[in-house]
Parts: sequence; structure tokens; C-alpha cells
Amino acid sequence: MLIERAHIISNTEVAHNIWEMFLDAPGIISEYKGSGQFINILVEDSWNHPLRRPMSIASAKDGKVSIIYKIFGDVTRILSKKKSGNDIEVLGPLGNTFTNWNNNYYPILVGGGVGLPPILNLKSECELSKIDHTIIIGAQNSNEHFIAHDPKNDIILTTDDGSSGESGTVMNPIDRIIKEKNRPYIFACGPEPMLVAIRDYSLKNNIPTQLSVESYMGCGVGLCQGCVISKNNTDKKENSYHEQYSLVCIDGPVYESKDIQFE
Amino acid sequence: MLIERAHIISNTEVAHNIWEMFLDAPGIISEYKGSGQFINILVEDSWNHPLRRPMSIASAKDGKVSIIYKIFGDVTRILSKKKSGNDIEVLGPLGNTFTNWNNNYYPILVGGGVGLPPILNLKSECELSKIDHTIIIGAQNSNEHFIAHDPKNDIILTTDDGSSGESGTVMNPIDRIIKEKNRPYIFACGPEPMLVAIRDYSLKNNIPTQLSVESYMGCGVGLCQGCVISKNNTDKKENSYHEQYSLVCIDGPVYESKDIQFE
Amino acid sequence: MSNLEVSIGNITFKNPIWVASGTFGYGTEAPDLIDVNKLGAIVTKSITREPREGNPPPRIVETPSGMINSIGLANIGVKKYIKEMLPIYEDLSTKIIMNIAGTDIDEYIEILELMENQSSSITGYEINISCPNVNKGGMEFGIDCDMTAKLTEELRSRTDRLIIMKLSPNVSDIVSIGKASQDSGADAVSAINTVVGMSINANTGKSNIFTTYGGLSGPAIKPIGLAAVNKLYKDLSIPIIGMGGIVSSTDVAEYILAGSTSVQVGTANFRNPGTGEDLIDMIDTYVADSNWKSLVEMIGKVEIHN
Amino acid sequence: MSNLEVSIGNITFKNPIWVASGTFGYGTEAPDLIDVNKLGAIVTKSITREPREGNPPPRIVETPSGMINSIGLANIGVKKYIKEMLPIYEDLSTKIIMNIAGTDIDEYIEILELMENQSSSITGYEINISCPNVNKGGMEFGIDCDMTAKLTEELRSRTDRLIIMKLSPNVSDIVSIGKASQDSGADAVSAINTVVGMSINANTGKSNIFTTYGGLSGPAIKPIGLAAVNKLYKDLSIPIIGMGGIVSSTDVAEYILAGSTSVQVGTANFRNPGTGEDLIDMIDTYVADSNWKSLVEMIGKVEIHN
Ligand SMILES: Cc1cc2nc3c(=O)[nH]c(=O)nc-3n(C[C@H](O)[C@H](O)[C@H](O)COP(=O)(O)OP(=O)(O)OC[C@H]3O[C@@H](n4cnc5c(N)ncnc54)[C@H](O)[C@@H]3O)c2cc1C
Ligand SMILES: Cc1cc2nc3c(=O)[nH]c(=O)nc-3n(C[C@H](O)[C@H](O)[C@H](O)COP(=O)(O)OP(=O)(O)OC[C@H]3O[C@@H](n4cnc5c(N)ncnc54)[C@H](O)[C@@H]3O)c2cc1C
Ligand SMILES: Cc1cc2nc3c(=O)[nH]c(=O)nc-3n(C[C@H](O)[C@H](O)[C@H](O)COP(=O)(O)O)c2cc1C
Ligand SMILES: Cc1cc2nc3c(=O)[nH]c(=O)nc-3n(C[C@H](O)[C@H](O)[C@H](O)COP(=O)(O)O)c2cc1C
Ligand code: FES
Ligand code: FES
Repeated sequence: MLIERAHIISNTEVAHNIWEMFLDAPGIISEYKGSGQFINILVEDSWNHPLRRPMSIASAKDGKVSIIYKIFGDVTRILSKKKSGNDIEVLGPLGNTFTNWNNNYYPILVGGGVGLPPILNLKSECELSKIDHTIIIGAQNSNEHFIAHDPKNDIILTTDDGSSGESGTVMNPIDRIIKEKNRPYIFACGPEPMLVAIRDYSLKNNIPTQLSVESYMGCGVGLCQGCVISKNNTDKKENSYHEQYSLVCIDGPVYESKDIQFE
Repeated sequence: MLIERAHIISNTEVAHNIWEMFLDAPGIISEYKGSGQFINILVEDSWNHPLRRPMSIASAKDGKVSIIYKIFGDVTRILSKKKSGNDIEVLGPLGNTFTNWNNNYYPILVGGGVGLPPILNLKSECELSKIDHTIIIGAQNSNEHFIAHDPKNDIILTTDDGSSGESGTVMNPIDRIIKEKNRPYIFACGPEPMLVAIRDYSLKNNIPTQLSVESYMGCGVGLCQGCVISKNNTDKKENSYHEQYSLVCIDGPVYESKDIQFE
Repeated sequence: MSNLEVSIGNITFKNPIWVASGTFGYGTEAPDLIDVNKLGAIVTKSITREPREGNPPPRIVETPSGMINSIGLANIGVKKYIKEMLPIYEDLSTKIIMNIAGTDIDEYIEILELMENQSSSITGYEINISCPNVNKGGMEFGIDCDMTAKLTEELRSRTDRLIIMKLSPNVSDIVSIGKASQDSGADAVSAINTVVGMSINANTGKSNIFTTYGGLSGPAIKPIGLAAVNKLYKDLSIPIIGMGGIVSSTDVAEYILAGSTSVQVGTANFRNPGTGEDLIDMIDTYVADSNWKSLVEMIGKVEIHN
Repeated sequence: MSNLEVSIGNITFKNPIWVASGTFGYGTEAPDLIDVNKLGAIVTKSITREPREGNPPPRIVETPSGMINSIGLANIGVKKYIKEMLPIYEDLSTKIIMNIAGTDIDEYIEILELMENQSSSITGYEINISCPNVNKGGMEFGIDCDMTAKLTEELRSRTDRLIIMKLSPNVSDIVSIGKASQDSGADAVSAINTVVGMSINANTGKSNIFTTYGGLSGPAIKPIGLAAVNKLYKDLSIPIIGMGGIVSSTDVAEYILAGSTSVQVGTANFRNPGTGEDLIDMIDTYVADSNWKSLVEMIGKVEIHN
């Protein structure tokens, strides 16, 4: 874990309000462990916004890290105004990683909204390791998609309104592929309702599943105790000292679906 | 008085840490009354810095307003990062103007530090009206000067350390020229110690003198009652409702030296 | 325009956006920059019995997302207010709330009586109780329940116009002061006045405010104002007028959800005297775009977790 | 390095830059990002008798130039603190101040006694009195002089280590609480704890904090902290440990000038856990570049106007 002043290589809008930024961050890369990890970004506007903003690592290679972010509020808006050549201060790499995807499973990668970046990262890792997999990407409508529906190559898009890819939520294709494949393993990141549905499904059908969750973070490094999620399995001991809660920043953001609970 | 989103035409460093910015501000120009007036500048960084920053108008012609500013703290630093083509939001024109300079006097214009802009503006007005005058510009050292010492053309520079122009403060050349000229009238703007010295001199020698003063301003338009300066002449009624104090933003910033007091 | 009307006592205000005392002069200062007749109400600068010059400078300083002021209740005094301001207010179609300050109960009473002996279009009085009471060793009225109750009662018995007690946040228990106001007949409470603060220039080593301490206002204190309003809302039955750091329509919405019936815009006027007028349109749009049928329906409806 | 040493009670700290309770865990969490041994002291997270899970999420939200937290005193409990943390502290060369919290006086006493029965390198105790007292209907210790005095006395009689009472800003009169602490034997007071605040999401209409109210910290509250410290400095003779919104060396200088003997860095650690270490070098440079002979000379020397 280190703080690095990273050079912005590029910063471009890839879909409506969704931006991709590449950073020259050799320090982060030197400690990087795998997809699921995130960085904590500081936008220097004096102390107007005291807290850093957590962003998943969407790719990490050749000394470069990328993030994909959506404009939500002040800080992401300021971020989108940065130009290549500017610097930003990043803290990372933080958090744990997806695991087991390379242990003879069939990974079903599921991403929705701003949960897509770590899933895209995991997809690259699967490709690199030549592991067959399917990726399912959910969105409300086609505006949010910046990847093409390509079922032949196991890339499945869904939209709530049917404006691109399959109509409906990600649950239909998940269920279909689970039934088609041997030793399926779900890896998902996305909005809470999506994660809740996947978790319910995985527990009911006994499908091994890892979820990367979000939480409001004060520090990203275990100091503030702000980023808790309820544990389901209170026996499981982790870095943080809690029984009932887990600190998403250091124990997560990736959890087995059976180990956590949503409110 | 109006609020205008002004286009930045140029923004350049004219001396060490001193910048000149030209603004396309036809609205401000349409209500502009003369040198001494100022604008109140907003640097939009959310509400980190809630207050606008007052800046004297250094020139006003052809729909364009210029300011000359020194980097003091956060807001002037942010201002210096603005590029031509950016917009800034300005409120103005505010305050009163120098008067009487065109009533058959010999204007002795005295500017120091960030008090120079309104004096340069007044100089242009004198030139336009073909009124003979001398300008005396004081600084601590040559770094701060961006105008050349040119006594033949009645431009006199002083530096405390003698690094350019005459050595010493502005008081020497002021005294000299007062003695040389008929109906001298001092118009000064600069750091408080300079204004205090000029005020003392003017009262002692009975020289008519107008001082443009600074004050910490909350609003610039008479709403906050923050910008007071002590009056010497409590009978003098002004826009503000005070007896003992005057509101610099609406009654000033230009005062006859006998009408005010420094603490 | 959706329905933005709100009621306090038996008075209906055309909208909930007011400007706060001390941040909008006497309502006549910035005519170029705002149509004051659009405002729900103007709360005028605190008026004392005698004119007051206020404190020596420096009176104002910026702080992170806020500012400190120590104006010292500079004002023209009640007689001049009656003579010079009331006639102007006759011609305005916005409501005027007169803010009154005093250093003992008699001063408040005297000002109110002078006003009541006068025909005027004033809608009501906001009572600034963040003033040091000379008879009680400089202790503020606003930190003591009994003094607040006494003051409210005395004023209540002398007017049928609105009485709004303006509460200080610098207390251990703002709700008990609010209750004392309510039980003694106030039509509403407003909250919050400024928070005690200090600012130092580390380069010169000097205090940035002549009186050393001043009142902190602006976005920095919004969380403090919201907490005060919500606590008051939960325990009081009279309307609450919320303020502290309001600069945007989401701020207005937050204050309404926390329990405000109307809000006051203070520090934001210094940046742009037209803020109030802008916020009226913006809150109108906010309500129209939301699931709320009217603004009144939103009052106090913040969804809490526990 | 200029002389940055400061003394509290009979203890000398190598510098005045400490990290604040609840913002630096148990001192062991961010070793990659800071050399904790450089710090003047680490104040550890509030410890209660039993381990506490703390409040459900959301526990944290950003506000203008600040943040609100409602962690709910999540901590490992005193027994685990003794077993797991004390051995670690043996190997540190910075001083450890243990922050203690409780819901009645007995809880504080019991924790202190458990600690005193233990050999340990702990330098002293900071007593968090912003805790609701279950025996007094949830009223905070920190808003009541008598409870504060009683608590201080009980603890004082049981230890020779430093006792620092940590004062709440949510009171009408922080000086009287500070005096009660001093008169009952505290070695120092620290101020301020967080300011009560609330945050609402105007889009969803929901409270951003599970417990509705939380504690405001960060630059937004710096003026409140400075005022508290300066008022305490004027009336107390024991050292004051200042905090609230410290993020830069000028902030440190302001707090020292206002009357702090040492300072604590809180929220700034979340942005950069190395802030404390950075500030030590920066305040060293500040003193060297100033006209002050030492940092101690600056304490309380703010130049006021009146
Ligand atoms: C582990 C993790 C990974 C994330 N990865 C991505 C990503 O790859 N791409 C992406 O677009 N977004 C990601 N997010 C969410 C991202 O952090 C928020 O969108 C961002 O903080 C919004 O900041 P803002 O100032 O623009 O919006 P704001 O107006 O501040 O807030 C909008 C919403 O963003 C969230 N948010 C704000 N501050 C924080 C914070 N300090 N910690 C957590 N959430 C916060 C809150 O839900 C808030 O309601 C991730 C969050 C977490 C916890
Ligand atoms: C009528 C008037 C005309 C001015 N004209 C010029 C000019 O032409 N060129 C120029 O360089 N400067 C001018 N100033 C001063 C200028 O306003 C300050 O330098 C500027 O506000 C500094 O802002 P900052 O954020 O960079 O510094 P900060 O760190 O905020 O403050 C540095 C110092 O600037 C002053 N200052 C800050 N805020 C205000 C405020 N709201 N009102 C008044 N003073 C403030 C204070 O003395 C403060 O100590 C003028 C001031 C006034 C009152
Ligand atoms: C410069 C200034 C002067 C003020 N004067 C008064 C006053 O005379 N009477 C009063 O009751 N409140 C006064 N206030 C307090 C405001 O009315 C308001 O309660 C406070 O500023 C919080 O709102 P804000 O954060 O929107 O500014 C003043 C505030 C400021 C900033
Ligand atoms: C997330 C968080 C947790 C805190 N936990 C504690 C605590 O357990 N005990 C305590 O006495 N103070 C606690 N505090 C208060 C800080 O120690 C400090 O008094 C306050 O944050 C003001 O300083 P700052 O503005 O530098 O953060 C906490 C503050 C924060 C932000
Ligand atoms: S974000 Fe601070 S502990 Fe996890
Ligand atoms: S700056 Fe507000 S009244 Fe002059």
C-alpha cells in the first residue's frame, strides 16, 4: 500500500457519463495482487471534499492502471475534467481479490453499472490464463453500455428496457448458463439490488459465488471503521476486529456470497 | 451593478507572482463609472471559498476589463491557473471612483503593490483627457515592478532596497513633486503603511488627497456590514447608515484622506 | 409553478424561501440583483433600541466552506427603522419579518411596543436571543430556558403578529429552549443562528476578528443546522424555520425533509444577492420532478434508519 | 530540528503532533504509510469494558469541508486491548495514550483499574466523556459539570498516569466543564470532540447516517475548535490539547497560538495516514522560519485586538 502521484495518460468518455482513465502508476502496479483490488483517489480541491474516492482497478498492466467511472457527484465530475498530462494522487492498491476463478471452474462474470470495472479486469485475467468463461453485463438501457452484445463470444448484455442485448435483468442469462456449464462459479459486482438477487440465487441453488460489494469509505485502509457490511458467518475471523461486521476496505471488497448479508 | 459570466481573453504573469487578466465583460463596461471601481470575482470551487474576491479595475475599454493581481492565497492561486477561453463570474462594477483629478489640478498618482491597478487606470484616464501628471510606483524590490522607471516621462519607481528606480519609499518623490507643481492633488492606493504615511503627509501639508483603501469584504454590495473603516468626519452622511464607520464597498473604496482614519 | 405556499401561525407565505437577518440589510440594498417581491419573506437586520455602530474591523473572515462574522449588531435603531424603513415596506409585496435584539428583556419589550403602536405592514417578529444579557452577567438569553420563556411570554402578550424565537446552536440542549419558546406562546422557532468560532492568521499571529470570537456560518455548519432542525421537529408542534449553510435547492430540500416549514438563506446572499430568487425556481423544479405532491408534504419526512 | 518538545504533567513529549482517538485505530493499522514512532503520541480508539460492534452502516458521510461519523464506539474491549495491544506498544518508541469510554462511572473505573493492575508502557488516559450515561437517561457526561468532576476524581484517585479529559463542543459552556476537570485533578483537557450533525440525501430522502445524528469533524469545525481552545486557555492553568480540522502546519500553528500545548490530527488521517509525520517536519520549518524561539513560546500567544 502506497501513495503515488500518478500521471494521467488519458481520460475519455466511453459511454454517456461513463469515463475511462489510464494512469501511469508503477508503484501501484508493483504491489498489485489481482482483480477486485481498488485505489483511493484524491481530487485536490483544498479540503472541500476531505475524503478520497474508491475506484476499482479496471486493468493493470505495463505499469499502467485504468479505472472506469461514472459521474455521480462533485468529485467524479472534477475527475472527468482532468486532462492527460495532469497528475492525481492515488492510494493503493487496496482490498482483496477475486479468488478460485482459476481452479477448474467455469467463471460466470457478472457486472452492472459501476461494478463493471473489476469484472472486466477479471475477464482479462481469465483470457490471459486461457480460462473459458462468460461475461454478463446488465444495464437499465443501451446508453450505459460501452461493450457490444456478442453472445457467440460469450459476451451477453442485458437491458431492463430491451434497448440492447437481452431484455430483462442479468438473472435470466445467469440461470441459463449455470445450467449449461460444468462447475459454474459466479463472480459479480454491481448495484446492491443485483447483488442481492445473485446472492439469493446462489444460496438457493448452492452455486459458489463471490461478490464484490460497495460501501461508503472514509479511509480505505482500516482506520475509520466506517465501511462495514454485516457478516453472515460471524465465526470467520478477518483483519478487522469485528464479529458481526466486516470492514469492506481491508476484509473485502470481495466476499463469498454466504459470508455476508445485505440489510 | 450586475453579475456577468466573463470570458477570459488572456491571463499572464507580468512580474514575479503578479498576473494580469483581461476579461470580455461588456455588461460591467456598460455600467462602469471610472477608475477606483472594482469587481468582485467568484472562483467556482463549490463552496470551499464562499466569498468573492474584490479586484480593482485596472483598465476598462472596448468592452474589456482588466485586473492585475498578486498571488496571496488559495483564490488568487486558482485564478492564476485559469486559461484564456475559460469563464469566470464577476459582480460589478462596484464602489465609487477617484474624482476631481480633471479639475485643473496636477495629479500625483501613487501606487504600491496590489494598489497599483486603480492608479494605472487613473493614469490612462489622465492621458485620455490630456492632463499632465506624475505616477510614482513603490515596491520592496525590483521583482515586483513590471513598469520601467522613466523619470523623463514622469514615471518614477521606488524600491526599498534601491534595486530599481529611486531608493526609499514613495514619500521622497511625492514631497519633491508637490513642491515643483502647481495645485498638486494626490491619488493613492497601496499597502496600509503607505497610505498612513501619505495621509499624515497630506494633512500636515494640507494637500488634497484621495486614498483608495482595502478592507476585508463579505459581499461588496452593502449587505454584510463587514467592510468598515473608521470615519474621521462623522457628520459626513453616506450610503451606509453609520456615523462612526463607513462601508468601504459602497461608500468607498476612494476617500478624501481627511475623511477616514486608520486604526 | 407547483404549490410552494407554507403557513406559520395564521399567515400564509407564498413560498418557503426567506432571506436571513443580517445578510440582506433592510431589504433595499441590492435591488439591481434581485426582485425581492418574489421572496417568501425578508427578515431584516437585528434592530436594537438605539442605533449601534457595531464592532471595529476586522469583522469578517473566510473559513473552510464558511465565514466568521462579528458585526456587533450594527443597526439604525428602532426609531429610524420606523421612520425610514416602514414606508418602504408598504410598497413591497413580500412579507417583512423584523428581527429584534436587546441586552435585557425591557429593551425587547420597548422595541416591540414602539412597533405595535405604529400602523405597519410588518408580518411578524423574529427574536434574536443570541445576545448577551447585561443583567445576567453577559449570559446569552438563548442558552437559558427560563429567560427564553420569560422573554417569549412578555412579547406574546403584546402582539398578535407572528413571534419567531431564533435559537442559538451554542447550547447543550436546543430542544429545551425550543420547547420553552413554544410553551410560552411563540408561533415558530427559527434555527440556527451562527456557531461560535475563531480564526487566526498563522503568519501574523493575529486574530482575524476584532472581538476574537465571532459567528460561523455557511455550508460548513449545514450539518449542525440540519441536526438542530430535526431534533426540534421531533419534539415541537410549532413550525420550524431552518437555516445554516443553505446555498442550493438540495440544501433547501434537506432542511424541509429534516422538518423545516420554511428556510432562510444567509451567507449565500453575500456571494449572490439573487440566491433566494434562484432557489424559488429551483425548489419548484425539485418538487415537480420528485414524487412529492407539494412542498408541505415533504416537511419532516426524512427517512431514518432506526 | 528545532525544539518541538512539550510537557504535560510530568511527561515530556518529543513533539506536539498526536493522532486523535478513533482516527488511527490502535496505531498498528497503517504501518506502510507512516513511521508511527515519529509521532508525539498515539491516542488509541475509545475502549469500553466489553467489545462493541458499533452501529450499523451507513456510518460515515462527507459534508462540506468535513465529514460525519457514527461509528458507535466499535472496539475490541479492554481485555483484548490488554492482551493484544499492550505487547505491541512495548516495542514502540512513541507514547501511547489510551482513550477510555463508558456508559456509567463504574465502567470507566473498571477499565482504568484493569489497566493499572497491569504493567504497561501506556503514558496516560484520555477520557471520552461524549458518551451517553445510561444511569442519567442518556445524558452525556460531557455536558454536566458535576458528572465530569465526579468522574475525574474517581479516576484521579486510581492512577498516577496522565489523565486527559476530552471535552465535547456540544455544550453551552465548555470552560466550566474544563474547570471541573482541572479542579478534580485532570492533568490536561483535550478539545474538541466532534460536533453533533446530520446529513440527508435530497434525492432519496434518506438520512445518510444510520443513527440519524453523528459527529461532524474536519476543516469545517476548525473555527469551533480554535474558539474552544482559546476560551479554555484563558481560564485554565492546565495544558490544553487542541484538535478539530487540523490538516496543515498553519492549522497546527493556529491551535498552538490559540493556547494548545499539543494537537491531535483526526480526519486528516483518513485522507493520508502519514499526515502526522508530515506535520512534524512542517511545523519544525514553520517555527524555524518564524520569529519564535521555540514552539512552547508560541502557546496561547495569539495577538488579539481588544
Ligand atoms: C470498493 C469500491 C469500488 C468502487 N469502484 C468504482 C468504480 O470502479 N467506478 C465507479 O464509477 N465508482 C466506483 N465506486 C463508487 C465511487 O466511489 C463513487 O461513485 C464516488 O465516490 C462518487 O463520488 P462523487 O463525489 O462523484 O459523488 P457524491 O456526490 O459524493 O456521492 C454520490 C454517491 O457516491 C458514493 N460515495 C461518495 N463518497 C464515497 C466514498 N468515500 N466511499 C464510497 N462511496 C462513496 C455514495 O454512495 C454517494 O451517495 C466504488 C466504490 C467502492 C466502495
Ligand atoms: C477594493 C479592493 C480592491 C482590491 N484590488 C486588488 C487588486 O487590484 N489586485 C490584487 O492583487 N488584490 C486586490 N485586492 C486584494 C484582494 O482582494 C486579495 O488579495 C484577495 O482577496 C486574496 O485572496 P486569496 O484567496 O488569494 O488569499 P487569502 O489567503 O484568502 O487571503 C489573503 C489576504 O487577502 C485578503 N482577503 C481575502 N479575502 C478577502 C475579501 N473577501 N475581501 C478583501 N480582502 C480579502 C485578506 O487581507 C487576507 O489576509 C483588493 C481588495 C479590495 C478590498
Ligand atoms: C454577516 C452576518 C450578520 C448576521 N447578523 C445577524 C443579525 O443581525 N441577527 C440575527 O439574528 N442573525 C444574524 N446573522 C445570522 C444569520 O441570520 C443566520 O442565522 C446564520 O448566518 C446561518 O445561516 P447561513 O449559514 O445561511 O448564513 C448574521 C449572519 C451573518 C453571516
Ligand atoms: C471516524 C471517527 C471516529 C472517532 N472515534 C472517536 C473515539 O472513539 N473516541 C473519541 O474520543 N473521539 C473519536 N473521534 C473524534 C476525534 O478524535 C476528534 O476529536 C474529532 O474528529 C475532531 O478532530 P478532526 O476534525 O481532526 O477529525 C472520532 C472521529 C472520527 C472522524
Ligand atoms: S474505509 Fe475506513 S475502515 Fe474501511
Ligand atoms: S463588503 Fe459587505 S457591506 Fe461592504
